[in-house]
Order: sequence, then C-alpha cells, then structure tokens
Amino acid sequence: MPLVLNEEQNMLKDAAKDFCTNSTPISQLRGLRDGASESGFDTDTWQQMVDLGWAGITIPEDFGGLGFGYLGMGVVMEECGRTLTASPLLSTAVLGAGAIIHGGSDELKGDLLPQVAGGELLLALAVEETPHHNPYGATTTAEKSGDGYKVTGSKKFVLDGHVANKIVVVARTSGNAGDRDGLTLVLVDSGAGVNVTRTIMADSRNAANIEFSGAQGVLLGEEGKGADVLDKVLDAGRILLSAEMLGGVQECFERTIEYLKVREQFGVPIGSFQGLKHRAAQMFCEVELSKSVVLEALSCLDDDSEQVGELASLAKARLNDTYNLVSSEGVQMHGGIGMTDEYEIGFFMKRSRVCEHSLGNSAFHRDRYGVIQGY
Amino acid sequence: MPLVLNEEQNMLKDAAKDFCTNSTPISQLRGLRDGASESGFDTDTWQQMVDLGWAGITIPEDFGGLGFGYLGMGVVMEECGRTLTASPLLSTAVLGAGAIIHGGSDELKGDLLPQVAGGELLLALAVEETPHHNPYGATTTAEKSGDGYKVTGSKKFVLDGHVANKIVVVARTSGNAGDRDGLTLVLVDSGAGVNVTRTIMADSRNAANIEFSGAQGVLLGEEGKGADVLDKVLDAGRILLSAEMLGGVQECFERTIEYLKVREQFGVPIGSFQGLKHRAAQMFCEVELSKSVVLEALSCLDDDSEQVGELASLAKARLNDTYNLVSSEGVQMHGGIGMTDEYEIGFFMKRSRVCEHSLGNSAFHRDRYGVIQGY
Amino acid sequence: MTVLEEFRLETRGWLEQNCPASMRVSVPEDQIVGGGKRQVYANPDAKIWLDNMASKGWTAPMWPSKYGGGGLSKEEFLVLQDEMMRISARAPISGMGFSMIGPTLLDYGTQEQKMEHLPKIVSGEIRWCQGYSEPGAGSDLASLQTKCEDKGDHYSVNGQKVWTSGAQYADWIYTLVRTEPQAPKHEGISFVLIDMAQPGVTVKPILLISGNSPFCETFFDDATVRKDSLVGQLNRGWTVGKRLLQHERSSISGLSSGGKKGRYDDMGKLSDIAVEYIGKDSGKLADPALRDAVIQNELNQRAFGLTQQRFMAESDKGETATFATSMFKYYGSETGKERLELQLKAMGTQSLGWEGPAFDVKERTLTRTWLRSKAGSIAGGSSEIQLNIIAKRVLGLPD
Amino acid sequence: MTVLEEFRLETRGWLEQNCPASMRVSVPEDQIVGGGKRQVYANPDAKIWLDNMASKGWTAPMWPSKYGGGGLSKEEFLVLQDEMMRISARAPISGMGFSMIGPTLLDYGTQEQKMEHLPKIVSGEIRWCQGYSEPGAGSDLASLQTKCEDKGDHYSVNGQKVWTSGAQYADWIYTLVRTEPQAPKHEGISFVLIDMAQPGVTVKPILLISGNSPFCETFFDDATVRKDSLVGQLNRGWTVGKRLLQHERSSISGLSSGGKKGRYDDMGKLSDIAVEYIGKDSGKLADPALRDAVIQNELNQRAFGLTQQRFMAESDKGETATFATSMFKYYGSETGKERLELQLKAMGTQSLGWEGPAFDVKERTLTRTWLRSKAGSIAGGSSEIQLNIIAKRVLGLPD
Repeated sequence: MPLVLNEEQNMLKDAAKDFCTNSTPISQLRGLRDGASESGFDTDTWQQMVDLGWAGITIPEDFGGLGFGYLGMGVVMEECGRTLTASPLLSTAVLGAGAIIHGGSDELKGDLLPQVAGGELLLALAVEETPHHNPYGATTTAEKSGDGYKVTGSKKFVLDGHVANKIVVVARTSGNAGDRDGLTLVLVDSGAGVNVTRTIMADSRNAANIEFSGAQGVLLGEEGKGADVLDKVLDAGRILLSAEMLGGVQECFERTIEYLKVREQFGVPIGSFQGLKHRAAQMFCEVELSKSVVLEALSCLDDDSEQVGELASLAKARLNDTYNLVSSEGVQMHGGIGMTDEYEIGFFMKRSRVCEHSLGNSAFHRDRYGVIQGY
Repeated sequence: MPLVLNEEQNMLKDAAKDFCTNSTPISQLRGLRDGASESGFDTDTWQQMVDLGWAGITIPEDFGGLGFGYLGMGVVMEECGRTLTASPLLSTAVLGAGAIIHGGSDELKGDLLPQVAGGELLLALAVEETPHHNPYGATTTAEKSGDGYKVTGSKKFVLDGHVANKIVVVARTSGNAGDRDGLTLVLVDSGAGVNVTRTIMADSRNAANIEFSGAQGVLLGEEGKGADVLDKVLDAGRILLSAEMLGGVQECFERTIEYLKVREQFGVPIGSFQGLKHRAAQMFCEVELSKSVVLEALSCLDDDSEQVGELASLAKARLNDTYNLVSSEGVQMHGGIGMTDEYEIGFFMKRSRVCEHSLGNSAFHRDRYGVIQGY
Repeated sequence: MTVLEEFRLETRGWLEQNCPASMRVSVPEDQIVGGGKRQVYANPDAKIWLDNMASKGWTAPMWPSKYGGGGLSKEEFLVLQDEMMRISARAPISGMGFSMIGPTLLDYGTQEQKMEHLPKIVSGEIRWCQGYSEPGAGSDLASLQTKCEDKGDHYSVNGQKVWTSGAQYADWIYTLVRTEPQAPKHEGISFVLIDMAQPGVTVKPILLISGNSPFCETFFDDATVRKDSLVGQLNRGWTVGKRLLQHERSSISGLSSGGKKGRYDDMGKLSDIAVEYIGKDSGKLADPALRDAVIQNELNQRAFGLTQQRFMAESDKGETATFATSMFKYYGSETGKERLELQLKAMGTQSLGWEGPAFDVKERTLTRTWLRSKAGSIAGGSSEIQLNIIAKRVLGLPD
Repeated sequence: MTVLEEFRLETRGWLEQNCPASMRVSVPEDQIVGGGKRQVYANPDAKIWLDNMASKGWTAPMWPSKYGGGGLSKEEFLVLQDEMMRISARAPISGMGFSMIGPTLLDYGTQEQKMEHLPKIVSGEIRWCQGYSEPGAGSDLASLQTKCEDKGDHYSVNGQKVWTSGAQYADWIYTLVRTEPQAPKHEGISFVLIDMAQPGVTVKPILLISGNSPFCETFFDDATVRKDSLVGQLNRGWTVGKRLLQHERSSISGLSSGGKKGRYDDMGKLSDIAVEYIGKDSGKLADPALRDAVIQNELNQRAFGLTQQRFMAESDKGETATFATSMFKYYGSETGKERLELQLKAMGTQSLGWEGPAFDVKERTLTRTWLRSKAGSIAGGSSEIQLNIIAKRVLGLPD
C-alpha cells in the first residue's frame, strides 16, 4: 500500500485529465441527454478512449491489455468522474472483463479480452433484481442446456445493459434467494431470449432492465460457486466506482469553493461568512479522507490483498456519503442558480445519488464491514 | 392537548422557579457532592418541597395529595431541572407513588399515599438488571410466601434506592427474561433480605445497586400482569424525567447564549461569529421542539390518552438527544473554562448523560416508537 | 347546542351538497387550481367546486366578507377545515393571492386597493405572482435594482426580476422596486402592483434541475404602473415586503397545514413507503439503520407539527410570531429535504428514474419532488438567512 | 541482507536484551513516565528501560546524535517502531520535551540552546511544560499580556499563564511573552525558556470536570530569564510559537501514532466493548442503530489513519504540511469525542460511574476519559480555530 502514485500512474492521470477536460466536458453529457441519444454515450469518444488503451488497462498484456493494474484504472475513472464522462468503462472494462478474467477459461479469455481491449466488445453485469443492491439475491435461474446454460428471469438496473453485446448474468442453479451458494455466472449474447428496456435515470447515464427467457450462454467459473468470482468482480466495481465518485466529489467541491470566492452578497464574497467557511472546511476533511481510502482500496486490489472486501466497503460507504454531502452543499451554496438546469452543479447531485445506489448504498456497506469485522 | 399552561399551572411554575432559584441552586448539588452526603440530597430542602405540596401533586386529593395532575408535576420538574435539584421527587412521587396508584389496593393506597404526600415515606422502583433499560428483562424472581411474595435477585441503577423505605421490585413469576407476561410487581420494605449499595454517579445524583435475598413484600397489581402497571409507571417516569431534562436544556442553552454575548475574543463578542450563531440558532429550534413534545406528553398523561406510550418515547428520545447536544455545545462554546469544575456548565453535561441512560436511551425509544407505529 | 356546533352542522350539510364527489380525493399535482385568466380546468367539477366555495367566500374563509371573504372567526375556520378534512375535500384553489398579497393588502392596502383586488382573488378571477428577487441579489434582497420612475400620471418600471414563481400563469405581479436610487439600501424601495397584461412585461420560464419550470424571469421594459397601485408609502416598501416574506416563509415551511400533516406526506407516509420497497423482518423495517433514520425523521416531523400547533395556541390572533416563521421555514424545509433523501434511500434505484415505463408515476414524481425540495432551503430566504434572523432577533446575538 | 534488514536484526536483539519484561505490557495511565526531577518510578523497571533507551538516544530516535538523539533515518525509525510494537514495548518516556520544544529548538534554537537542553530531554532529566494561553485569551492567543522586560543582564517576566499542562511536574517552561507592548498584536511577542525552580514562578493546579488536574495556572512574579534563553529573534516569537502549535496539534490529534491505532484504542476497540456490554444477535451487535454508528466511527477512524499515513508518505521529510495539522487536529479530536460518546451509549449506566465498587477500573477510567476528551476540541486551538485555518490557508476563502 504505497498511498502515493508512481510516475507511470501520474502520467496516465495527466493524460486522462487532458482528455476529459477537452473531449468529454459536462456539456457532452448534456448534449447526449437533450439529444435523447440511444446509446447514452458518444461512440467516437469511446473509440478514442479505446485508442488511449483505457479499455484494457486492467487486462493482462498477454490478452491484449496494458496490464497497468487498478491504480491505473482508478486515476482514469477519477478524471472521468470530474467531467461526468459517459462511457462503458465500468460496465465493460471493469465488471464484464473482470468476470471473464476471474471466471473464464483460457480459451474464452484469449477470444474475448482482446476484443474488450480493442473496443469491439461491450459487456454488462446483470446482478440486481430489486431496487437495492443484493449480490446473492438472484432468483433468475440457469439450467444446463447442451454445452452451456439457459437463463430465465428478470434483472434490473443493469449498467450499460442496453448496449452490451454480451451480458454476464448472475443466476441460480440451486438454493434460495439470499444464499451465497448456488449462484452461477453465465455469459449470454444479447440476442435471442434477451429483452432489453433502457431505463432513463436522473443522471442521464445508462442502465437497463432485462428479461431473460431461456437465453443461451456459457459458464464463467464453477457452477454453484459463482459468488467466488462475483465477489471479486463486485469489489473491483465498487472500488473503481468509488474512484469515479472521488473525481466528482473533488470537482464539485472545487467549483463550490470557487463560487464562494466570487459570488457577492451584502457587498462581500459569501465565502467570507464563517457559517459557510466552517462547512467548507469540514467538507475538505471528508474529501481528503476520501482520497486516502480510494487510494488504499485500489492498492489492495492490485495486491490482491485479503482486505479488498473491507476496503471496498470502506471506500464505497465513504464515497457515497461524501458525494451526497458535497453535491447537496454544492447546490445549497450556489443558491438559486444551483437549482437551474443551465448551471452544471446540479448534474453532480444527480450523479451522486445514482452512484450511491449502484453496487451498494452505505447501509449495505457498513453492515458488510461490520460482518467482516465479526460484529 | 391544550399545548398551553392554564393559570394554576403557571402559578405553580412561578413558585417552583422561585424556590429552586433561591433554595436549590447548583451550588447545593456541589455541596452535597463535596461533602460526600450519604443521602445525596438535602433533607431539609426535601421537607420544604413536601410542605409546598410537591410530593403529592399527582396523588388524588382523596389520598392526601393535591390532585394537580402531571402537567403540574411537569412544571415543577422542569424548574428542578434548571437548577439540577437533587430530590426524591421522581423516584418517590412519580415512580413509586405511580406503582401504588395503579397497582395498589384501596387499603394500601389509603395507607401509603398520604405518607408519600406527607414526605414520611420514600419509595424507589427497581427495574434494571443490566446497564441498559430493559423493562421486561427481569430475571429476579418472586415466589408466593404467606400473604405476599419473597423476592430474590439483583437490581442495578435503582434511583434513590439507597434512601427508599420501600421498594417496588419488578420480579418474574413465570416466563423468561424479555417476556412481557409473567412479570409481577412486589412492594418490599428496605430491610431484611435487602442489601443496598449506593452507586456514586458522574452527575452526583443518587442510585443504588440492590441485592434481594428472599425479601418479603406485598403484591401490586396482578401476579404475572405486572407489565400493565409497569408500563404506565415507566411512561409517566419517562415523561416527567423529560420535563426535568427540558429544564436543564433551557438553563444550559440560556447560559451558553449569555456567554456568547459577553465573552470576547479577537476584540469582539464570540456570539458575533456566524459559525457559532448558526449552531446556536439550530439549537434554539431543537429546544423549541422539545418544549412542545414535553407539553403534549404531559397533557396525554393527564388525559390518560392511548397515545401516552408513543408520546413518552417521542419526548424521551428527543430530550435525550437535545440535552446531549445542548450540554456538549455548552461546554465547547464556553471553551477552556467550560472544562473546569469551578464553572457550572459541566454539571449539565454530566446530568444529561445520566438522564439519557435512565428509563431508556434514544435507540430504545426510537425502536419502541417504530414498533408502536407498526414498522 | 352552541353556536359553533350549529355552524358545524350547517357547514357539514352545505359541503355534502356542494362538494362534487370527484373533489373528495386528493388532487394530482397537475390539477391544482391556481385561478386566473389562463386557468384550464381538466375536470369541470373543479370549476363548480371553486365557484361554490367562492360564493360563500370560503376560498378565503377568514377574510372580511365585505371583500368577498368568508368572514369566519378562527374557531369557525377550524370547524370548516375539520369538516372539509372529514370528507377529504380538496382545497378549491390556492396560490400567492391567498397566502401572500391578500394578507398583505389586508394589513397595508388602502380601502380602494382592497375593494379592487381581494374579491377577484376570492373568486379565482385573478392570479398573482411575486417579483422580489433579482439576478445577482439572491439572499441580499434589498440590493435590488429594478427602477421605478414617476412619470407624472403613472410610474414606469424598468428592470428584471427572477424566481417569479408561476409568472407564466399570473395576471398581476406584486413587486419591490427602487424609487429612490440615492437612498440607503433599505430605504428608497417601494411596493407596487403591476398588471401583467401589457407589452412592457415579458415572462421567460427557467428550466430547473427537476425538469420543471415553476419559476420565471420577468422583464419590465417601460412597464406602466397606476399611481394608486403603490402599497404603503413611497420609499417605505421594505416594511411591506418584509411582512409579506413572513407569509411566504410560513407557506414554504408547510406551516399552513398547522402541523397536522407532515410535508410531502401527500406521497404517502415515509415509513409506509419504506416498508413497501424494503419489506419487514420480524415485524420491523428490514434495513435497521434506515429504520432508525426514518423513525427519527417521523419523530422530528411530529415534534415540528406539535410546535406549530403550540405557537398557534399561544397566539390569540391565530398568527405566528415573526421569529417563529424563521424557525418554521428553516426546520420545515430541512426536515422536508431529509425526508425525501430518506425516501430515496428507501426506494433505491426506483427513486432515481427520470422517464419511461420502468418507473411508475409515484416514482417519477418522487425524483422530481426530491430535486425541487432543494429549493426549500434557498427560496424565500435561505436556511442561512433564517438562522441569521433567529440568532439576531430571537437570541439577541451581536452583529 | 540490506542495511535496513541488518538494522532490524540488531534492534530486535538489543530490545530483547534491554527491554524488561514488565515494560512489555501497555502502560496504566498513572504510570506513564514524563521524566523530570519530580518523576517517581512506581515500577523500578521503568527507570531501567528509560536509561537503556536513552543510552541509545532512542527516546528521541530521529534527533541528531550530537544532541543525544538516536540519529536514525525515517526508515530506521519505522523499523524501531515496528520492533517495539512486535514485543508490545511501551514508550519509555513521553511529553512536551519530545513532541514540542525539542523539535522547535531543532528548527529555531541556537547551537548552545540545543546543546544545553536537548540531551536533558533525551535522558529524561528535565521535563518541560508550555506557557501559551492566558486567562481571557483563549483562542485569541496573540492577545497575550504576560510582560517580559529587559533588565540589562537578564529579562524579568510578570503575568499569568493558564492551561499550563503538567506544570506541577515540570522543571522548565517555554512560553510566549510580550516584549514590545506598543507593537501590533502579532508583533512584539517573544519566545522564552524559563527555569521554574525559582521563587518568581508559582504553579496552581486547576480542577477539571473530569476530576483530574492535568492543567495548572502558572504565575510569574519578577521571574528571571537568562538573556540566552530567547528562542528566535526578539519580538518575532509568534513565528516560533505558531510552528510549535503544529507539533501540538499533531499530538492532540493522535497523529503521532501515524494512524496505525485509533485514538483511545488503549481502552480496547469500540466494537469489542459494545459487544461485551450489549451482546450479539445473529452474529451482529444486538443494538442495530448503535451498531451502524459504531461501524461508522470505526470506518472514519480507519480513513483518518490512512490519511495520516498518506500525508507521511507524500512528504519526503516525514513531516506533515501545515494545513494538514489543522485537519488532523480537528478531525482527530472530533472523531475521538464521538468514539467516547458511542462508548457511553454502549456501556449504558456502567459508563457513568464516578467512584466506588459498583464500577471497575475500566469503567471509571472511561467516565473521566470521556469528560477529558471534551478538551480535545478546545485546547491547542479549538475546532473552530482549526476550521478557520483550513478555510483561509487551504481553501483560500476570503476574510
């Protein structure tokens, strides 16, 4: 756990900052929203991200990736979070690719991972069936069928499910909803037996509800032991999403501080009012603590440490709460114009809440942390 | 639920304010503490309170009391709370007398209640067996023996248990710890088979741990149905303790506001700093809301309303939290001198926490409120 | 039978006959009647109900009957409220005419102004909006720049207002303007009434983060104001304007309900919604940390409601003390915001839908109500301003 | 084997031989060694352990060896820490000599001052205390009034200091005094070292709400100060004093542990204590609302510890940036206070005992630690002051 970036990671971060600032400012997201874009992200932009190697940052070099690790992916996600960049990076390069890396046969990896790194393949992970994160809650079934499995059931809030070419489905081959045992991961093509409805969310980003009616797919990992792969994939997802959120937190906070300096009321900058100063300073502390937990969690991922689970929960719970706080205070401190759609600060508040409910809210992660700690 | 006091109650309040200000200022409590008083309260003062009729405020006129009701007792408790008056009012006139009023035979009432009103008899209610309020948790047993019952077991944190002449013991005649059924209230004399150890608490007030080894007593209410009486007595106790706490809250808050006006730092009164102003204004709101819930809860008691239970929990939970907040902020805003024993503000902080853990902390009462509301 | 009991029986009978059945269910947000010349009645019963109530003056029950009001005493008003609640009758009309400018004219208006404007509010003929804030002014209301010049037989107004709520539907606007540019900030301001049906007034809706446009920018370009449309004295409009703000704060805090109902409880009780979306475990809401927070919020709402009732009971005239409005505005909007944040947590991803079939009406409404609630602690004097007022006016803390 | 690995082996061996067995358990509060001429050793091993460590200079491992210190590099220091932790060796000595005046003399002292004072700190011969605050000054430290006059061959000091922590045990006091009464507040202050063993210095302990007297009032009545006991320039003591405050803030925040251990964790982990007093239900702490709060506090402590480690890692010299000390002081003391409040909730009425047999040592210690913790956000610059510093220095918000 170095808790500082190395030079390579710093260079990646600088490059990501440049790209996001210039190519994916928030106005891009606004444009996608107002133009009712069907994919919800800009495909040219995605191709550029692929060309920069981002889709393969965590994919081993043997399979066509950069092998830069999670700290590398983290700095990119963080910069994307600053500009609310819409892209399939989390769904495809973290969640989907992760399931294949941890659960796929060498043949499957050799076949699919280069396609992910090359931007030809979009993936999604279908886990939720209720409005709350519940990794072991699957009632969707998988039945053996030929070489593979047939999947039946319905999934909610599948990130980028509406554009994915292949979907990793968390299904059940035995046991009951809530059991960790009996889960099986099946990789299905988005085609026959897969009915996708995009859900238009408040943050103008992308998810889908998906009905599977006997869709055919292949096994990832072992039958009934899907949770072993799933936990790893979800923890990586939680930590990388936390990294994205950290970017949003910082950008939103910095914009708010800047506004406090320039906005005048009663003849003075509102940042001179101690009531606001103290709240700003308190937020500063929360932001600094957030940076530390994300960095440590990313390091643990790279080290494949036993502490990944607790660090994922530490990071996600903290980033949920900090993003919620900083974005709410951002709107409040901007006053009336913070309430207008024209001004961008509100976009962070919308994104913060969708992130909060993706891959586990704070109650979920605090409970999980307590369980890991044995109380 | 009138939510305003009538003239009689206002007069009682004024008289109580006079008495407490003049006869029981905080310096009295300090004196009791430093003199290591054995009873923990001043017996002359208690006699004066009795002479004012306070011991019999809620006792019906037929039994020698004033029959002024709970709103009347509430205003007295509130004024006692302002000066942290140490007296057996809650233990004897509310909890003990309440158990006799709701559970005693007419003969017992006729015998004992006039003695309570006359200040000759001190009572206590022995309910807790752990450090947490748990009204149905009794494992202390009561066994039929002659006309009465023999009680065996140990009780903790019995308010004024070290001075009580008679003790209402919550014992079990059937069932298991936690069961509402099977509880039986037994009134025992503090004598043979009763071993009392006074507990010196941080607030310099009075409680005791008591061992009962076959102590003989008489039944209050029905065998096995003690919880019906107990609930009423505890709710009255919670609400009246909330009234005392409301007095402490107001006094502590007002002293703090006064200090903010006179204490200068950086050449100006510290009350001119917006950071402190906003916190003071937020506390003001909590104090105002606290007044309302106590008033409403007292009214419900007088009306014997079905809502007594939920109002007791509303009041106790809110006063716990508000007293905690206002006394902590009181110390913080007083700065260094707030930390000294010489200054009185710290007495409120100590009292607040002991009150908080008497008759149910906030977690207990929020949980109870939720249960009453059905979720 | 007391007079009040008699009044109750009469009222009950009258309501039974005059309140259409379709008006006895709670009103969908898009069918709330605000009156005015542009009002469209999706349900014709709404117009009948309004006319019936207006004929008794019961759209403004406590206003004097000579101005078209109901002329009821406070006690009678409470009976009317009770009886309406009994049959779940919806409010026939609401808006700033009733909550803001009406009460202000009753306090400060001339006899002629009252006679001209109040009956048209009561009947629903004229709808009002408010022109206070200006771009760049925000909480510092008194720094307003909109100019009002004396042109002999009339005034002429030039400038821009912002956050003019419902201006796109309103017929008249009451507004604060600067009549004496050289005077200190709080002096030289006047309170004038402006007919919006003139070329000098232009209205442009503002799109909010909630996707709605309840507010507008309103531009005055040589807008004409009659000389007799000045309320209170020339250059002393700040006094009138401040009084009106108290009415606004009461209304934003949900004070008008007298604490009988929690804010946002139209969407259902928070705890019921939480149970619906999360379920129970051994009889308790299955997420214990959220449960504690939900109970806390419901306890706070209840304490808040009791406090509103207490202040009403303490006041003879049924009015609320100045400082209390700041407390209610502050606490009501903050508790309301918290309630919606908890509702988001309870409903999870279903609480964040924007449009489309994956979310039902209740869910989509919540998303937007949540976003809109953030204005509660900004508009009408921010939470920070209310805390300043409490610290200064109530607690007497020094500047 | 690398040099560092070699150092580790040597250190391990040396500790094995030189750390008495009774020094390998955590230290009861009343046996913490502070050194100085009044030090009494309840356990003679404590004196042996101190002398052994002092002989290596390891009571101040990173101070230069010419001043008696250990002369270790940061890496070696971390190894020493590790190895001490491995055998649970307690710190041989602690106090303001090590955490405050020592580092300050290293930064600002003359060669002679370093040679005179540092070795006596290292050996434990001399104990120091701090004279900063004055009655009435509080957070406005620079308004201090204690007068220091030039008497030709010496200075003479008159005035009163308050909150002089441990003054009743100290031999020397470092203090801020006013040497130029006419100058603006922050100028005209000097930093001087005063020998307390003289008639002009009187110490009076202050009884606190916790029942302890860790602080004193210290009176100077024509106290004599040697001319060469001025640290830094005359009238420029504010600079020295501010730098020292950062050391103080680090220490109050628990920063010195480098985030490896939560504050107050000497009394046991909060969650363990909660389980002990409340029990479990289905494997989880039985009070679910408290459980959530306990987890939250432990998460915050962990994030705080990681942040301390991050700042140490980011800094080359192993020192903490100025602004970071304010953050750590603020967050550390607030999180620490919250931890103790939660411990009260967990332990219920057993957490509020004052004395007598009904409460065990751990319980009675908690009551007083809880009360004492309230000073964490007051002493050494209140939480409000730290927030001001962050707002101004880090965020650049205007005055």
